[in-house]
Amino acid sequence: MIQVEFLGPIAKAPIEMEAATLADVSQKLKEDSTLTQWLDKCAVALNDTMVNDLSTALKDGDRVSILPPVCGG
Amino acid sequence: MIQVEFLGPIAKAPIEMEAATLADVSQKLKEDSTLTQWLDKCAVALNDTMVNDLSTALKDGDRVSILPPVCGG
Amino acid sequence: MELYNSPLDTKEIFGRWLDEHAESNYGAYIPFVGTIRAEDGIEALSFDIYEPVLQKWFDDWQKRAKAIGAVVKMAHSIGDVPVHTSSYVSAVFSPKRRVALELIDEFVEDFKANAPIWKYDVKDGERIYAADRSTPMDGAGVLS
Amino acid sequence: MELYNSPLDTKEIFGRWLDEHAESNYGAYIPFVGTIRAEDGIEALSFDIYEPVLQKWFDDWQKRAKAIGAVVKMAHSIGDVPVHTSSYVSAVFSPKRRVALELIDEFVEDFKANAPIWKYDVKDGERIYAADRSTPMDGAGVLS
Repeated sequence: MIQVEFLGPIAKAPIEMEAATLADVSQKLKEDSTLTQWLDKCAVALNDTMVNDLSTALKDGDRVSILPPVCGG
Repeated sequence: MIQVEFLGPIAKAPIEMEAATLADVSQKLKEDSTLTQWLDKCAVALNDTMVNDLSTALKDGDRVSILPPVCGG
Repeated sequence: MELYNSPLDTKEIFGRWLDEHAESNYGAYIPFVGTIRAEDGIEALSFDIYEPVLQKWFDDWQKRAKAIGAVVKMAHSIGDVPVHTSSYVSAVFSPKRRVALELIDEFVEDFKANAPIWKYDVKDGERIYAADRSTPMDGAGVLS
Repeated sequence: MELYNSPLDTKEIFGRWLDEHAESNYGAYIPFVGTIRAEDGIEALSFDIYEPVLQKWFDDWQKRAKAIGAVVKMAHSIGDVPVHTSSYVSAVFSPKRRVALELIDEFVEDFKANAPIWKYDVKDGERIYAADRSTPMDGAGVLS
């Protein structure tokens, strides 16, 4: 099991899922209509390190963070 | 008569001269061997306004300032 | 990196960073102070920060700065920051002017583009995500 | 424009300029602080300033800044400034980040190139013109 958490303005509780790669996470999140407006604008961190390759392998206990568009300052 | 003053590191007292244009000032200063090392690197102000045209006309009482290379900060 | 649950005490931060490097022999110190502008009837801006990723982003910048003999600093507020108070101070120190001027520009621009911070307008006590002023981070869209 | 016969009280200047524009609704405030580096065995740097031309240079910059909705500030020391103290502070205020970052760069670079200020190394109490670090002003050579 891995955990997926949604940061900042995405009003959504963390979810757990089985996933071997980031591609599996992508496929499952696309099924969630509340995320449709977000996915194409969001970046992804795996255990707090930014990742941008769908083939990234995941292991039990990994934490995937979904980061929507930012505006610090 | 006009006055010519030398700013910053040019160790030279002000001088007075007759000059109708900046070209006249140039001609007279070139005769002064202590200024040879300075003239090609110096900018010029007329009554505290920067000027860079040799044909600039001068009138009695004008003050010409010779400004050597700068390094503020 | 400093995070505060309040507006920033800009003078204290400016002076403390100055003192910290008083003997470091840096010729140029350039702070950037970001202050909340009164516009569109907002009372305040409010910020969420994801600290673990921000810390890594900042650590990477410290390494980049060190490689060119410079230092970067930053402070940011979490939560509500009223108009005309400051939410963000960053700074660079460098022996050389040119390095410092180029570094503060790159550092602040990359901060705007990639620091994991989310901004909300506060109007009538309500927090509204500043979607139109926000930017997808580098690598955004990987899941879509 | 502020000239001092001493090293600059950088914190006082930073804070006073900040307070001055506390309600001006500028989103970005970028000071540049120049500090004397210990190098080549100097005790201090020393500065001559020709104030009438510097004032005109600064007035022109205030107009340029105003035309883009911004403000420029500057302070400089006259005479000796010991190593690790500051001789120069300039700053820009602007509603917008990009304008401020570009303006502080242009303002500081033009200051270095065209402000009528002469720098001397102070070694063993002697004042030596920093010829190798000095730059002919725009229009130099007109008389040669």
